[in-house]
Amino acid sequence: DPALIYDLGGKFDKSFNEAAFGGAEKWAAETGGSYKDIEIQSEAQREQALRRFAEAGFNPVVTTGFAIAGAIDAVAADYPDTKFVTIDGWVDPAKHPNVLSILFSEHEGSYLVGMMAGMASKSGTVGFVGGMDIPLIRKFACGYAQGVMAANADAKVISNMTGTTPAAWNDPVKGSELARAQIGQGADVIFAAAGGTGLGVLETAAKEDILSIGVDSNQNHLFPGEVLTSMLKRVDVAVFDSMTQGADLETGVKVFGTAQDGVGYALDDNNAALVSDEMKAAVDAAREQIIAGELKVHDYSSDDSCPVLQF
Amino acid sequence: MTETAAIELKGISKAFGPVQANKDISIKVMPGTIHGIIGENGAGKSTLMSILYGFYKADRGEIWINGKKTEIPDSQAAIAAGIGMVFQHFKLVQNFSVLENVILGAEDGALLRPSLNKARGVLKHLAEEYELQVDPEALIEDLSVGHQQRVEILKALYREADILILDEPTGVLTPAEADHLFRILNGLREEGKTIILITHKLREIMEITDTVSVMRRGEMTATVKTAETNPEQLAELMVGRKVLLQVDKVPAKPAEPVLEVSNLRHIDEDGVERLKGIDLTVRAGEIVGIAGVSGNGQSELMHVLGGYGHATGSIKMNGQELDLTGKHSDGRSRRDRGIGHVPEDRHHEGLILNFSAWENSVFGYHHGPETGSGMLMDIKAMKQEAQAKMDRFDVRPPHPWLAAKNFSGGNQQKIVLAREIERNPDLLLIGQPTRGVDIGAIEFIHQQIVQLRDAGKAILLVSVELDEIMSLSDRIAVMFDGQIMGERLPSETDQTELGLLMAGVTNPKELAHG
Amino acid sequence: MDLAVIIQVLDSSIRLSTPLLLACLAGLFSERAGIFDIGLEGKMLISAFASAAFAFTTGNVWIGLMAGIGASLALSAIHGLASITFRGNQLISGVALNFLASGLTVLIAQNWFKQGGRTPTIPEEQRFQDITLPFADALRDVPVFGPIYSDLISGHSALAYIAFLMVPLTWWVLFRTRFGLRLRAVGEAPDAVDTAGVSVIGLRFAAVGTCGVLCGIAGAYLATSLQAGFVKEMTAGRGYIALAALIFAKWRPWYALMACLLFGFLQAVALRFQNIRLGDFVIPVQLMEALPYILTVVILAGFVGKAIPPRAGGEPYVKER
Amino acid sequence: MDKMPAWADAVLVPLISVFLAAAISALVILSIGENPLNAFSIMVEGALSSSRGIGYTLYYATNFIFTGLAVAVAFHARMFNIGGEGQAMIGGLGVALVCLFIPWPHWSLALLGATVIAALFGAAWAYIPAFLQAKRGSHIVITTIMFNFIAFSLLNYVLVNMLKPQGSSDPATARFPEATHLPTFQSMFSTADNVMFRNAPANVTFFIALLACVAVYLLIWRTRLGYELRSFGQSETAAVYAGISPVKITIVAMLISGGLAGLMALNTTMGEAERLVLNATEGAGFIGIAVALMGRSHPVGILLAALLFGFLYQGGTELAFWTSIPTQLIIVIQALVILFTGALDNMVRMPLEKIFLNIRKGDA
Ligand SMILES: Nc1ncnc2c1ncn2[C@@H]1O[C@H](COP(=O)(O)OP(=O)(O)OP(=O)(O)O)[C@@H](O)[C@H]1O
Ligand SMILES: Nc1ncnc2c1ncn2[C@@H]1O[C@H](COP(=O)(O)OP(=O)(O)OP(=O)(O)O)[C@@H](O)[C@H]1O
Ligand SMILES: [Mg+2]
Ligand SMILES: [Mg+2]
Repeated sequence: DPALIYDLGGKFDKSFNEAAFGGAEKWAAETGGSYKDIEIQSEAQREQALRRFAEAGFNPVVTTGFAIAGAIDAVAADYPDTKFVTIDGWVDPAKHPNVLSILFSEHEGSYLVGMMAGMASKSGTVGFVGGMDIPLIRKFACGYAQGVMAANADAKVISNMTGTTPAAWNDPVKGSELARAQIGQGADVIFAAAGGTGLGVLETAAKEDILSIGVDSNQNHLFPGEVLTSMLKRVDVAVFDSMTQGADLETGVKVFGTAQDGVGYALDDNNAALVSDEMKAAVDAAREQIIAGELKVHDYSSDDSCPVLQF
Repeated sequence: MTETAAIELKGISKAFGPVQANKDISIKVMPGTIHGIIGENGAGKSTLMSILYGFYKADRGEIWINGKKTEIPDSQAAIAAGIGMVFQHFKLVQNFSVLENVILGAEDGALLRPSLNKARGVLKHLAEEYELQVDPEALIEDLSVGHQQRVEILKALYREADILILDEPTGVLTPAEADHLFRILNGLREEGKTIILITHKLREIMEITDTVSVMRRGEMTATVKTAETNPEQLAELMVGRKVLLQVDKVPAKPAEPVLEVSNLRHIDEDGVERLKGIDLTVRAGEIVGIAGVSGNGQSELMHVLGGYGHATGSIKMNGQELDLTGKHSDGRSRRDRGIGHVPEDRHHEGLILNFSAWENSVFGYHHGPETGSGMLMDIKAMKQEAQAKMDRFDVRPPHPWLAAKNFSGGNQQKIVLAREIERNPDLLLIGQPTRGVDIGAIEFIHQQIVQLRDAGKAILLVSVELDEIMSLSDRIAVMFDGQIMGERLPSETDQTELGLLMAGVTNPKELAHG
Repeated sequence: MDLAVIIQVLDSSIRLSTPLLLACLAGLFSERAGIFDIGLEGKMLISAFASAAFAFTTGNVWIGLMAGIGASLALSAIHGLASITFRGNQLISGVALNFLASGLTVLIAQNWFKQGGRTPTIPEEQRFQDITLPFADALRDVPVFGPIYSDLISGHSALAYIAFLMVPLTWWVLFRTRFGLRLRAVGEAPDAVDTAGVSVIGLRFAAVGTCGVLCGIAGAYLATSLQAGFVKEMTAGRGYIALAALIFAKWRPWYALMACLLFGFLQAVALRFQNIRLGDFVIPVQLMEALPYILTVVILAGFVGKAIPPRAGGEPYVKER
Repeated sequence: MDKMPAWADAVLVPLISVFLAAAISALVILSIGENPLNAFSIMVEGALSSSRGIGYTLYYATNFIFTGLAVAVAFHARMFNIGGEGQAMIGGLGVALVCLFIPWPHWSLALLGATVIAALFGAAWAYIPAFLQAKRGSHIVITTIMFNFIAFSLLNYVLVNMLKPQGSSDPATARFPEATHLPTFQSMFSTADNVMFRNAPANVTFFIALLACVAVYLLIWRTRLGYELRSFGQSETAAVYAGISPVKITIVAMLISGGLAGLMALNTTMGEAERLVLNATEGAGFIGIAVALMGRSHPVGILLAALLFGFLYQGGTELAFWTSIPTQLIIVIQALVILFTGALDNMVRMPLEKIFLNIRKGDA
């Protein structure tokens, strides 16, 4: 059986980990199989959980979050027969042939929703609310800003982080205030990449009648007709695929980019009215260009800097 | 006599865990009288009164008020039965006004204003009737102890108490304040109120009570009419042996000066000048007593000498200047220079109540040889040393491991005294050595002080007890408003003259003439 | 900086201050009576959950509020039992209750709603609505006063107005009523209260209960007024900040208002003015994030003298000789 | 003269309290439809029955010993140091700097250096609140709370903008060099044919924690400084009378407290993660408060309380592995244990005292 280890945010963070859970549930429902999962509570538990599951014979052991990569690096060699999957983390494939690293091109997905934000904005000012200030979130912000600029070169992007403690992922009240502050500065579309804090952003945007953009999972349904779109990060697909392949999992490094449909934007009944044909056409064109390699979106984590945004 | 007693206690017993504080106590107090209770520290006086006031519940026994059996499960019931109590440690809210303290628990209605207005009127009336003047708007923490006590009495009277219990009311009062209190008590007696007075001072018993009961080790050993007894007999009943009520000492042989203070000035935290140029000398082999109404700078003088309080001027110890403001103006440096200090307030300064006796017996000297010379303190030696000191000073119970808070006031005082005297200081500062201490212990403490003097040491004594000053001192300095008003020899002065000096009158004769 | 921005920041300050203020006043009642309470956080949290859960399931936000208050009161009762009845350590009890709330909320939420320790989103009409004060729209165009009245003072939820009205009310109760006199007395000198024939235990339970009610309102404000439901740990340390504000305010109602507004203002400023550019140098977001805390320390060190807590605070009442 | 024999107070009361907490926990477990006995046996088995489980239990306990001692030392001087979390965090920063930038020849030297720096960094972080309390009367509870937040921001800045290896999205330092890796229990206690403590994170830091217990014991009860510290904690006026400087004692007590909190980083950062991560303290600073209070601020009590919490942490993890009991249940159990042993202990003690008194009366 496969096993799934969630990152510190917990199984139901309404975005990243929850998407993983969704993928696993889907797998279980479709195959009738069963899997084991656990939510990490502390740093030391990462390695413990990996070992426990490997020893108990679970295969593959799928993990979410970049933070566990270090533990996999330490553990993988001890269990050569077990396949480990790290979603968002990177483990050297030369060193550990039994590890699959799945990386998402969040910057590309963010670029796409950034374009939509740029086009949807009437004021020419759009916002970004991040959770805790970590490089991953900066990657989101940077891709988003590039997308906005692509749609409207004169646009202004206001980027804010909620805080520096883990509480920044779970403070919707602050999310609300940040949204209001950005609205006050003219923003009329706000992208929230901030876990539970993002709910506050979406809520306030809905209340103040401006548009918001969800993250990771499709969050369009949370405030129907008020959420412009969601930046999809198909963690669920990654988990589903890994579990489906089972013990025969192909290892190495896999990039879930635009081409693989690993990242994208959400379109459904809830936001159909908000997305104009023109917008859709433009975004889809950009998507094609990215896939074709004609358009390169700068990745913050490649050099820890962003050409269009300063942190 | 067939008159019904105001209070009658029948067979009251009370134990605190294994300690039997009251054993089968019976007592009768007639209305309109003052009944004294005396007894050694820990005899059970306060416990008995607390039971009467519903603060504690007796294990056994009955309480009869005005001929009716009365259950007193809590203070509310006691108040309802017309009982008021002035505790030894006042039960006042320090940062409340007098009025607020008086109405607390006796408010009329949910809003304060009407109660306060009513109380203001009643207090005015009571003040006139019983000489109980206090500023109703003043905060308790700004009042002198004497005035705080008046507030306690006012509280009881405001609740229309007919029976008033006072537990060691004069322990912290100046003589003038004590006199005033007795005038108040007399006034109350004339009004027909019944008063129970607990005290360690036989003079007070003789002066004001109608009847007196003696307690010993939880039992009531005797009840006599005051008119039919005398101090010596009471003392013997109390302690169980003959007690010397007069200090027994030979004339002093003062030698070279040990302490020389000149032009000493001290300004406190609030910016008030508390010492206004003190000049004072204490020689080896003499006891200098400082008399004065408390609050006139005696405490501050002791603090500055003892090393906590910055000052200007000069203090010389054995001819050498002491540091008054710098690094070496702390208690530790003073001790290093041979100054021992029995502070006025043993509970807050002299002892750490939660520390064991052996830990307390090195307090302040913990850097000294008593604690050994190694990195770690030598606990075994400290315990042995403490045991020896406790034996020599007859501390009861003689258990070094017992926490200081578990000793009675007199024995706590002995622990402090033992610590400071056994250090063999050149100069001993000693404040209120017998406050709240029973006569058996007073006798012992006085003996120790005199012995130290006879060993050629200098002693500076501060006490609000004029009797104590008069009988112990070889020379008396009177302080008033931060200054020394004058020095007298005990043989050449009397309480009246000292009293006038304490009131700031430098030349009594002048007063007499004009 | 124009008036609109100032008003936005102040408006934000008010919203951020409100839960702090409620919790701070809650703590004030408790600590004035001599019961220290570091469990403000937990009480707010459990109330946030209970109010959201009940507002969602019943569709009535007032029932939600009552449920929140009830849950908070339940924790108060445990705190009272531990620290008043059984004379336990008040700090430990508070710490334990914070843990308890943190665990229980998610556990129950998961059990009831199966949404991962969250409550479902409460629809707009089942939440506390922002109240538009009379003439708010008419007066908006009056210079200066207009925006202040219609954008700053108007447009908050009933609970926010309750919070601010609690300040004079608290002052009045504490300093003008019998209950207040006794409550303050029991925090300063419980023996004086006891010997005056008033029950120390009863008074302290009343104070702890009041604390529970106010924390309950604070939690409900977070989950059913500011937000549209409960998210785990959504109080995000506000209980501790409220505690700091209480000490800052030296346990006085009007100072508490000032302290909470200050904290709220500092947070609002930090949120509003991120990424400030000084020439080439961008002030790091981390510095802005820490700014409210740094300023608090500076103010504390520079301007606020020694804060003296109620004298009997933190100590269980044991009859003494 | 006491109402109850000392052993009853020291052993019986906590035991019954823990039992009560367990009973209520069992009810909670029942109410979410699981078997409490089964849960309990999983916890015991996972935390205590194998050397590996014990290794984890001891690892967590190590953290709690340090933070518990930190809180206790301040407590003895009547100060409430809520800042253990921040002090440990800054201590971790010190450890990281030392491990990353000094080429240590051997782990023992690295450990020595890291110990000194961790303590110094932790102490330094406690210094400002201490100084402000001593000199300006700023309440230490507020300032230490504030310093926790500030520490988080500082650490975040340093990790994200300075120490993070380029290209890594993890706000953490690079892995420390091999020479700084501490011996784990596995490497210390395994023999050729018998592997003990396999892969458990418990490491040599545990012994430093034990040493710290002894050192704190000696400090508090045997040294003159400890004597002064306790005196000051009991009565400031008395301390001044005895020539003890309040300013000095306040600052020294907080420095020691902060230093102890800082030492916690040795275990998590150098011993376990072998790099500095953002969330290395994981609330152990706050658990330390509970541990110190439950342990009555005595090193032996703290050791026992820390072991109990280590057991709860590890047992709780095992529970999460093998049942579908949500991890939050563990938090609830912890809360109940703290509540019953720490705050409701008189509920047990009062009736016990009565019983003992009656037995004695019967004897007499
Ligand atoms: N609350 C208490 N708990 C335990 N023991 C107590 C308590 N109160 C009094 N005792 C003990 O009961 C005995 C009688 O104490 P009590 O205070 O009644 O004496 P007292 O006669 O008032 O002494 P003093 O003259 O010093 O005021 C003493 O041994 C005392 O230690
Ligand atoms: N801080 C103090 N320092 C010195 N004497 C004090 C102090 N407070 C009170 N006293 C006096 O000391 C006397 C002894 O009381 P203390 O409380 O020290 O011990 P106790 O006699 O055992 O107490 P209790 O009578 O309450 O049992 C009292 O008469 C009181 O007036
Ligand atoms: Mg007494
Ligand atoms: Mg006494």
